[in-house]
Amino acid sequence: MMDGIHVKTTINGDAVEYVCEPDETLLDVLRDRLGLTGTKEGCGSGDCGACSVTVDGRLICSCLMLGAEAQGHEIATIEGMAEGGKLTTLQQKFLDHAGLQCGICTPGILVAAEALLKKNASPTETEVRYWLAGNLCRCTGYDKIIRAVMDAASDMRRSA
Amino acid sequence: MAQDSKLEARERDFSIVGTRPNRPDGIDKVTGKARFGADMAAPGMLHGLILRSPHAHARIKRIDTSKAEALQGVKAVLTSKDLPDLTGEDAGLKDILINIMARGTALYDGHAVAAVAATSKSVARKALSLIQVDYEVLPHVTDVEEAMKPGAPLVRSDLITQGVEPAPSKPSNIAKRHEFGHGDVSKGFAAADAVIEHNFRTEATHQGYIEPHACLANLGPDGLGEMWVCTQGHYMVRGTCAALLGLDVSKLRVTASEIGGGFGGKTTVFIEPIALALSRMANRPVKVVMSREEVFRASGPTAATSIRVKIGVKKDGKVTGAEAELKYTGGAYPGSGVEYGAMSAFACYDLENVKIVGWDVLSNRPKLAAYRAPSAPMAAFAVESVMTELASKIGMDPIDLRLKNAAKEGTKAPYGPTFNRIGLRETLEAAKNHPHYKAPLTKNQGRGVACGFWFNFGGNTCVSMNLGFDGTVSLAVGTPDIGGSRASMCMMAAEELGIPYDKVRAIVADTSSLGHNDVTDGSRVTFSTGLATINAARDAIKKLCARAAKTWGIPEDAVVWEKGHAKPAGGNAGKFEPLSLQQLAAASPSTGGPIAGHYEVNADGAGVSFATHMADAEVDPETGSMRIIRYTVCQDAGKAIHPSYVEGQFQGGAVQGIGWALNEEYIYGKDGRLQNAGFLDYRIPVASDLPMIDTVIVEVPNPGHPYGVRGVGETSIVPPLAAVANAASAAAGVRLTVLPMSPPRVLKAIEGRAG
Amino acid sequence: MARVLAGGTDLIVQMKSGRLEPALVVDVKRIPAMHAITAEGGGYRIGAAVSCAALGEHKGVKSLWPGVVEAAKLIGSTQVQGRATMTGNLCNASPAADSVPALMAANATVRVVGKSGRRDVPVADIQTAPGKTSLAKGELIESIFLPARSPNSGDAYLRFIPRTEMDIAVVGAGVGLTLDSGGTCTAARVALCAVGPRFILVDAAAKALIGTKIDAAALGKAAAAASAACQPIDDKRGTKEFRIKVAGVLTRRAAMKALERARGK
Amino acid sequence: MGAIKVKLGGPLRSAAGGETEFEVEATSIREMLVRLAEKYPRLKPMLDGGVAVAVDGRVYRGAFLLPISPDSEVFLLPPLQGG
Repeated sequence: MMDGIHVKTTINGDAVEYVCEPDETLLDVLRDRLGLTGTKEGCGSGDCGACSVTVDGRLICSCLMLGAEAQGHEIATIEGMAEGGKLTTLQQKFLDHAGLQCGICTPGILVAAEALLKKNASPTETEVRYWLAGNLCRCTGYDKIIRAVMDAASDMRRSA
Repeated sequence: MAQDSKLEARERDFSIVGTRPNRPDGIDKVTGKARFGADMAAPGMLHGLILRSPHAHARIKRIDTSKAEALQGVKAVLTSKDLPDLTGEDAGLKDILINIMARGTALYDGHAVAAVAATSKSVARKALSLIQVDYEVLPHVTDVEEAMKPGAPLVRSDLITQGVEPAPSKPSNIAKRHEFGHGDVSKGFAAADAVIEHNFRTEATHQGYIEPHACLANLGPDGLGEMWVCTQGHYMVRGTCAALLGLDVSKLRVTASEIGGGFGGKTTVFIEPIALALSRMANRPVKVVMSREEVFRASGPTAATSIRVKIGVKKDGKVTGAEAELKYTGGAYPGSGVEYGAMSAFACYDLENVKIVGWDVLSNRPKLAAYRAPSAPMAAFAVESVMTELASKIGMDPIDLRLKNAAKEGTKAPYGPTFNRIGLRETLEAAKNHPHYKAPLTKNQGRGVACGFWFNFGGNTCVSMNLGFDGTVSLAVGTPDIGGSRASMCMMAAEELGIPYDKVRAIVADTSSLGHNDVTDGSRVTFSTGLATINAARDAIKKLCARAAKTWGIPEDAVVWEKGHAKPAGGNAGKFEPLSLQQLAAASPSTGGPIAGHYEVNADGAGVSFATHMADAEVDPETGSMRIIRYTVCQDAGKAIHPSYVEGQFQGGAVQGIGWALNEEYIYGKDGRLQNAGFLDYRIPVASDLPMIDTVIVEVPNPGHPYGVRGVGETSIVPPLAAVANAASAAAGVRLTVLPMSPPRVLKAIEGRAG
Repeated sequence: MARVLAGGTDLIVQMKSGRLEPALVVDVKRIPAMHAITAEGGGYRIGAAVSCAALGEHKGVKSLWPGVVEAAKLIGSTQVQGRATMTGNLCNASPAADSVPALMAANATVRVVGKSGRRDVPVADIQTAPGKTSLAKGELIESIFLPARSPNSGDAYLRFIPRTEMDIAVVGAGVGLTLDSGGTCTAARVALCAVGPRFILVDAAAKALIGTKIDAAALGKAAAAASAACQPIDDKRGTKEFRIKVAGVLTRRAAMKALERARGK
Repeated sequence: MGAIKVKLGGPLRSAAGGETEFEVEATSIREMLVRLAEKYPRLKPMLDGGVAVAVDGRVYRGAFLLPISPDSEVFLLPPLQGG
């Protein structure tokens, strides 16, 4: 066995320390060591987006990053999204539009969609579809997800 | 008795049914709190991993696990010798046993051969690499037509074809012959003005649920066990694991986790008995989670098929004869489900002369599991392609041709029985009247229409409803909620009780807390769990009325239930202020104790369902690339309880069908190994591939359900293969008969088209 | 065996699948210079750790070599672009790497650093076979250099995939063009991916364009030359026959797009 | 008690040598299945393997105590599966 690596990082605004194996992914660290199981594993190869998180604001797949790489960075996961227990507009719109069926892809899609709306407050349907192309959903056919994101964007523009 | 047969669908004003409230599990699912299969841990938990055959067919000469056993941190190593055969005469269970761990022969690439449990994932991985397996590679076959040929490599050495008289004397890969139909097809074809016959092929596809199979199992030396499983049926998991491991059913408590998609693929077991057996060996909890690669190689994809369809029509569009021969292979085990393809193939049509023959064929592929209306989409692809060709041959509108022959109440279905009230015609008319059908198309675009049918069913269902002293209601159901069924159940309970939706909370109870429930499959939950919920509510209402009667000192039958209140039935019953559910619940300790409602049934009368889909496709004629640019689903839901989730089922099924039609396929190499065991090359549709999916909910009530519900989950995947094929064929100017219609196939067909 | 970790989108997958068990992983992202995009001689030097997403946000590179940026932006999903780098795409040495034909069409070079110092190498010389590079033991790529662009030049990259996103290229074609003031092509580079064990710089296709106004006839000749240069295999992603045909189609389309850009449209 | 006409589909039909209709005396689904197996032993293995029974267009997978009468339309089908 290789020696563990000691990592200090920030997750959802909180200082976090852990020891991980050198080849352990950030996804495994989040889920197995830190109990942050809202981030899901659907493929482990960057093809499904269920493990989406942001690192320093940049959207990534946590299955494609080593836990050791998190040193000194700021990680945000689904668990940090509803600040103070209040759902974000985006989360609420997913409920209102029935933008989920089984819900396994939902955390990843919310993290990805939030990253989009921070970058582009008025995305077109096509832009939303291409941005979310890396987030597989097998239940919904995407229709209600796209509607939820578009509607959230529209509400957020109005209240901005 | 079929108690529900007395219940009649009736027109009524619903106050909650038909609205779109937020689902009770919604907040947990948008905040990451919901716990799915892999999200659970236990004290002292070990990690289990499974070693799988790299060969399509091989004799296992020897397995040496000694090095793995010696590795520090390894707590259990399991091979088939640790799983004695307790299946007795149960051939189906025996096949499951063989499938979860190869017994002497690996039957497909990915077949489990050994398993380990260790203190960490990395130790478990290391242990797997230390297990030495000596294989003798055997000849294999993966193609259905090849597997049927005399002299094909035998997948199982002792398989004698059933359903053929006289019974063959030699084994083959053909498990069963099925035949359905009525009338005389040769007479039918003789009377036709136009006859078209085509051969079709479809490759195996996978349900593609995003959550890999996962379970956490704990079994002590006293035979008491607990499991946490992502499954469509935790009672099924309990029963199967208990039977395979020789346990008492009631000593095994199985909890269904939130489930990240199933679509039929989680209606059986793969890793669950292994996790339980490892736990028994190690005397510690063991968690097993499949990798995505394992999901593709070793769970249950669909059949791969070869289908011939021949249909004859009169000039006026009346079908005079219809015939199909279906060959399905569902892996190295009997049970390709070809009979459902055969039964459903022509079920949309009222036919005098129809004959369908189905062949169940074995090959060196993983053991098939159900996938949403199992086996029907491929048959519909073939039949609906020929129907559209016939329409253009006789110069008739494709919807009109279907309307001319559409099955209706009183039609004798090709699989035997006579249909009750059904809604096919209504879906066809909805499609014909939809603006989509009249929208103009441009160059390289084509439109396709197709119909689809699915049986739906009910099954064993048990529901319990408990009233809190504060008048809120907890509802325990035993059917895992895949797509929002807890919301529908709360709606039906609230509707029946006459209380607000948010006063009811539904949970999926574990196997020790509620009686047996069949698997969430066959589009049965809104129908049968809904039916049981309504009746459990009626049972509770009866008790509430009795308490009111007791309170008022009048006979029980002098009390009625209206809008959440017990009331005297009329002037003669006496004059009393109505008592609300809340008041009755609060008073219940002093009127006889807690109030609960129950219902148990083996539900029948699910009501078949039909759909008509329309697709517009656009082809790039230089590359064969095909895009779906518009899509509309018209389906009979009987009665939509929560319309958003009904639409969601329509849309999800349609898009799975689009994927099946265009890009999804199991690709086997010459060595019989699966070449695309990942989401990179098993190409399910991504958001940018698709347009919005329009829906029309048709409501022709099912007489077998108190609210008229028909199952909606499965039918939506039946028409899209054909609807897309018809659209794509129109766009490409050539009939496409092989799925998926991947760009190389389409380009080749375009270049080969006549003229 | 040591491995360089840039974006990790290939390396970590290979490690997890057990295909690769490096004894040492060197994270070059910890070297600040590796993250820089710097203007140099009218072109840009792009650090080896610059993610495709960061590259896509750089207005200068985007306007100078739009074909390169569009190729980089095709690698995987939004999430993958948040980590993946062009240098990693090149060093992973898959012959289907999207960014490489675009870099070849742009005549890009890489700066290799090792024990014996630094050397600049044409992008085309890095990948030698599937999974193999010309880098010596102890060498790594420090940066990619996109040169200055001649006036009236344009580049484009197109790839074919079965879906609209998320697939590996079945065929890819990068084209770079330069026109004179009269609109005649004076220089051209055409590069293909996923049609052979190595990337293919198709000189014959370039020659078919040079000296023409890039009319239909020239485009047809370039397409035919591209098809003729292919040495593809049949695999799960496409057939030989399909790849050969589509290589021609994409070469023509990419050339038309590059032409539009060269004309300033 | 009257004679029930039972029609067969699927492999049952082939196992019955192509015969599609049988008559048995029965008053319930269960009785009908028992009589059918007694009268036509070669059907027994498949009947034991599980069947669905359609009575007057409604498919029953379990409720085998359901009364049936000579004017009922009775069809034996393979057991249904779903996704």
